[in-house]
Amino acid sequence: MKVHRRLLGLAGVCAATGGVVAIAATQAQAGHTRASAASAPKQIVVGTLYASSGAYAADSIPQYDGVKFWVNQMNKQGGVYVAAYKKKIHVKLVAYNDQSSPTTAATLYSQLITQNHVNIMIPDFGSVLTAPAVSIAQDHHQLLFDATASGTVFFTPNNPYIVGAGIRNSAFWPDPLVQFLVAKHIKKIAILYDANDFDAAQAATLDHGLIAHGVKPVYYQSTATTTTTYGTLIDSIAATNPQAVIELGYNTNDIPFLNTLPSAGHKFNMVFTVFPGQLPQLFQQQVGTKNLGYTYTYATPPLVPYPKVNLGLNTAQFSRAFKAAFPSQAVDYPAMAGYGTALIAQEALNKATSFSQLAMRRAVGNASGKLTTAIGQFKITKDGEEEGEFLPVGQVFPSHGGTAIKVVYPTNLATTKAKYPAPKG
Amino acid sequence: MVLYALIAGVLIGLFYGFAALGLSLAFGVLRVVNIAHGDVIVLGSYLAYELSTQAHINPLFAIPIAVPLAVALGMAFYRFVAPSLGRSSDPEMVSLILFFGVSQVIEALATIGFSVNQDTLLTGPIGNGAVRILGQSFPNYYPAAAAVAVPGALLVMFYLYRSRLGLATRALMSSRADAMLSGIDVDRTSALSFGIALALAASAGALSVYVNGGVAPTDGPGLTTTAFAVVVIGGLGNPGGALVGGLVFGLAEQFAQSYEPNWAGLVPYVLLLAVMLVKPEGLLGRRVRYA
Amino acid sequence: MPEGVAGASGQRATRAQTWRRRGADVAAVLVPTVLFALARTVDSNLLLLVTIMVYVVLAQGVNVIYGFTGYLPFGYVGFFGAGAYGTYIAVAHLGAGAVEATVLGGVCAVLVAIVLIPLLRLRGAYFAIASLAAALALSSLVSNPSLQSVTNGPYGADLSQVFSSGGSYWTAVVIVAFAMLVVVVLRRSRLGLQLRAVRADQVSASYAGVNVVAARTGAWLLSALLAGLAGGVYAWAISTFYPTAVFDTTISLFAIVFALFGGVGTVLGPVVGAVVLYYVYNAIGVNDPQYFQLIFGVVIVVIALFLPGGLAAVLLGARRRLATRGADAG
Amino acid sequence: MPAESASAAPIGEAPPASALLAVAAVTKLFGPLRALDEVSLRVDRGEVLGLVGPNGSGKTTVINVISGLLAPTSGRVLLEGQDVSGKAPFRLARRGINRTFQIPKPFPALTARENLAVAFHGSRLTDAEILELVGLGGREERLASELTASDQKRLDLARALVTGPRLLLVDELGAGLSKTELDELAGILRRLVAELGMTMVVVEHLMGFLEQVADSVTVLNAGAVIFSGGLSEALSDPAVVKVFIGG
Repeated sequence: MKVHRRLLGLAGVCAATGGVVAIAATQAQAGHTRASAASAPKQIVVGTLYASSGAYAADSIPQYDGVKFWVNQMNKQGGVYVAAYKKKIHVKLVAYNDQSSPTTAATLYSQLITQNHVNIMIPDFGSVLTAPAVSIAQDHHQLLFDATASGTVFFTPNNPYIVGAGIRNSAFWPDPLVQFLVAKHIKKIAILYDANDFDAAQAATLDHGLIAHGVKPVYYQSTATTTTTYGTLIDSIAATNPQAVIELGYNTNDIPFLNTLPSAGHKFNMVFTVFPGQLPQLFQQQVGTKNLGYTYTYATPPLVPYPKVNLGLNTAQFSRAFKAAFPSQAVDYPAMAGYGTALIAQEALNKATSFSQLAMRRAVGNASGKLTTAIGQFKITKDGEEEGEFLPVGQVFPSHGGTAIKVVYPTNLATTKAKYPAPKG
Repeated sequence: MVLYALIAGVLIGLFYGFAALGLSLAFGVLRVVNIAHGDVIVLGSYLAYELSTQAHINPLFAIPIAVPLAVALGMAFYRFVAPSLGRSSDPEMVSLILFFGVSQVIEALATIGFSVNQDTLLTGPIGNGAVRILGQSFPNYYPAAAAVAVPGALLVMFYLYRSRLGLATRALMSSRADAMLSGIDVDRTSALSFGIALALAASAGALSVYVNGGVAPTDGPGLTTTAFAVVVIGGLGNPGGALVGGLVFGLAEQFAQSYEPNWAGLVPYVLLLAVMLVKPEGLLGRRVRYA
Repeated sequence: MPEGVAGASGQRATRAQTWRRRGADVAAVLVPTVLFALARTVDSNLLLLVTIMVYVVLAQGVNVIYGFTGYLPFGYVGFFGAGAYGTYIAVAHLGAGAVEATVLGGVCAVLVAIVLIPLLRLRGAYFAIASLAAALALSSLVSNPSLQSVTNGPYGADLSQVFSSGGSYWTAVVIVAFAMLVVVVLRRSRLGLQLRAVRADQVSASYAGVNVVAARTGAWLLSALLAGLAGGVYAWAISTFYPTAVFDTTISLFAIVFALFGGVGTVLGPVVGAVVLYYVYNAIGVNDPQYFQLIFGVVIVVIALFLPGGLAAVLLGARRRLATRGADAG
Repeated sequence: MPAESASAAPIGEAPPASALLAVAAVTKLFGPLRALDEVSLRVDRGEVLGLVGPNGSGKTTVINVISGLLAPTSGRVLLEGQDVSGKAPFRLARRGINRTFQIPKPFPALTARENLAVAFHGSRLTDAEILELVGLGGREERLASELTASDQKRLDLARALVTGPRLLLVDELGAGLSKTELDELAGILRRLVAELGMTMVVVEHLMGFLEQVADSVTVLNAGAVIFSGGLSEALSDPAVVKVFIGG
């Protein structure tokens, strides 16, 4: 028995040693290439993660495509201009698949920083998958160009290594929606939200915003993010006789919610969900014109076009070029957010006078308020949190063979008047 | 609200019961817990989805297609693993690990074969309209699911209590050794039962694609947990118990959604734990499964 | 259990053998610890190393509960999450330092395990699924908006004020050493012997005067402690996380497969399983996860059907065959 | 425990000081089946009681109830006048009641020595002495799974002895053994009584074996006691003869 155990021990030690030696070898190699490129890098390494499966795949893949699109654009033009070296340098994209797992994402972020020595780092979609990057990046003094994470906990005065370059914190999203509800004198409002950071933050803003205007929601409840059957929930919402029903979920919640609504036998004057505006093709395919028609959502680019930009392509140009580059991929908000985020990284490289992460952070800070890209104005707070962006209220209108989302509020951006109450039948 | 939750609870509960029937049967006959049960449901859902979107056939036709396929696959699989399980000193634990692996394989294959995103069917099994019951309006797939689940469960009961093979199956359920001594072809009966168990799971898949708002490759483990909760509530290895368990589960879930949606997510797990600890043989069960 | 194949020597243990056995025990604790301590000099991806250490500890935890008692905990991640959130609560509400908070994370997991002691009345699949249900319930509880004042609910936990990659790394090394020590001591201890007896035959063990319930409870709490410490140090190492991240059922899956692959009931099997498979996963899995999952699934099926003892049994079997052949030749 | 069943059996009320074990009006139901029907027994210190009866008469159930594997439906088990009915086997093992099994189940993956090491130690003898006593000397390092059926019985006995029982319940020790093996084991049991002053209840079919060890016998039929007394009287008792021969 003892002999066996010793043998087993030996085998274990051998395996572990083998592993360590193998890593050491690759490490030495990596260190070597890095040393020889100390003065002017041969390439700018952009690192990102994506999720090919799991809860975030639907949003993560387009975001990744948006980044890929930017990399191809740059390389077609002979590389990205790096002010620190006063020349264009080829861009190399390193991307790993985290399968929507935060644990896997954590080690991969660490890998991007410590093994691939990326120059530009764009974390994966959403707060849950960005969270594991924040402290590691800060520890390694690596600037994160945050595309779609909206958690407020990420942005603190003592951490200069994260900058919101894409989507604004979801807590700010409902501001125009509150204004719209107040303007329409809608008093009886039901809010159903999922118990996750993204949705709970929106719900809290809505609730506080409405109460500030003297409107107390008649129904304000959370449900598990895994909820997929909505019949009974809709029935108990209907029991409070709301004029407007606002469901804040992920696309996997919004879709069954919208699909169950008509058959639950209640017709509400206004129904609002989060994702149709961001993933219109997906919703058209999975919900369809009939159930989607006349509901409301956040209108995001490309629904809200920014024709005048001073960095990169404008919204319409991007839509065309992206469609040509990725024919099977819809032009949606996560794709644009990926592209828009990469543009902010481009600005950092274009302007930073020294090739360091902090210099890039300063360059980005200087650009705040002065840039407009395909996803709108770029403006950040001192802590690096995005505050320039604004999500108007959109409404889904049936149009020939499908649906079109039009901005109905605020009035200065509106392309049509809201059809309120929604037509019956 | 009470009436709505009550009717929805019964209709969805019947579906849950049907979805759990195969798990119960497999346990009753083979004493194995098929951890991949939910993944087989997912495969059934994909079959229904593909039929509807590619061939424009009513997705419920997935059931007659899936049944012979699942029976054949189940029987073959049983023949493949039975010798190894028979040799094992702890077949229940080994089967648990085995099906855990099978579940991973199915999930991986589903991810490779189908999209990673959730797929939703736009048209219901009987058109798109709502169905009114006692003045309440429901998505038509609620009653449709119940309408498939009840005859499906009756068919299983008929098989078990009115056919020769069913008699052999029940003999096997009560004592494997005695069944063998009575000249029952234990292997063939077991293989067939496992096949039927898979067929039931796949059939439930054609309904699950509606009731659960769509299908995604990663849905399997959640469905297994739900099915397990249902059979534990009703009593494992007792097909009638599965339906009762389904009803209890469905009603508890729907009433929680109605009155305490914040905590509704906890209901299935708490119910499962409570039944296991307080009445471990299930509401209708006889067997004790204490350590 | 691999002991089942051990040799049939008729002699008593000699003194030399006793010393050799002690040496092997010390080596089993020291070698993995020292290798992990040195690993940082060759691999700068500290978080990867911490993650592997966390899985080593989790695999050992599964070893303690499954390898020694036969209880397969599908919901093992519940203790991991409890440890992570215990650590968060200790830092955020009690103002504890990171190391103390990690220890409190372990304590928190043990408290959860105490509440869940009744689950040990169940066996086999019932226990496996009940533990999963308990983990899912805990996850649902932690992320409930009503508990925002305690757990920060859905908004996630933030420990960045105590973040220290070096600190969490060294703490993880210490926890690995502790986990190895637990398993080595358990194997040598009366409790370990009793647990093996209970696993072999509960009734005989009972008549040997073994308090079956107490012995199992001991293993259950130890196993929870290991997972809680792992969760605590992991929380510290990533410092910003949401409930879904630390209650991810894949964590249970990995821990169980690593332990089974290496061989449960052995001291080094789970370590080798975790290190080898996680490196493979990190090298291949991340770019073709579906194919990796496929391979993973097939490995589990093969282990279940053909290799119940895992890698350890294969190595021991090979050695035995060699020895037999050697003996024949000699 | 219902008081009336205890009072129905005077033996349970005031057991004489010498009675080590008293079983007082124990009834055990398995569903509708009455496995034991008000069974009362008394075993004095140093006595060896043989328990006989046809298959299914409840012999092993009596052992199971005394040793704590089954809780009686009614009635009491008293050890030195203290009620121990329904206590967990491990507690009884620590209080001095232990047993062997008809089909022994030693821990197969442990060596003979480890099989004893795992147990609660209440005996004055060392493990080595006990192994020597049961005739397993020299096979200490064998895995239990590698022992012969007869040696497994010896190991089972040794396992029980390690806990230092005052009362040893021996369940069908002779089943499946050869005559020589049987005589050896009978010799061991006699030594236990003679040298360690052990008290025993021995369930056995084989009258030859009982003749070697038992002081008196109790005969069970269909869950009820039909005879108590000396072995030779039992063999001439008409009720006993009817059960065994007239069947």
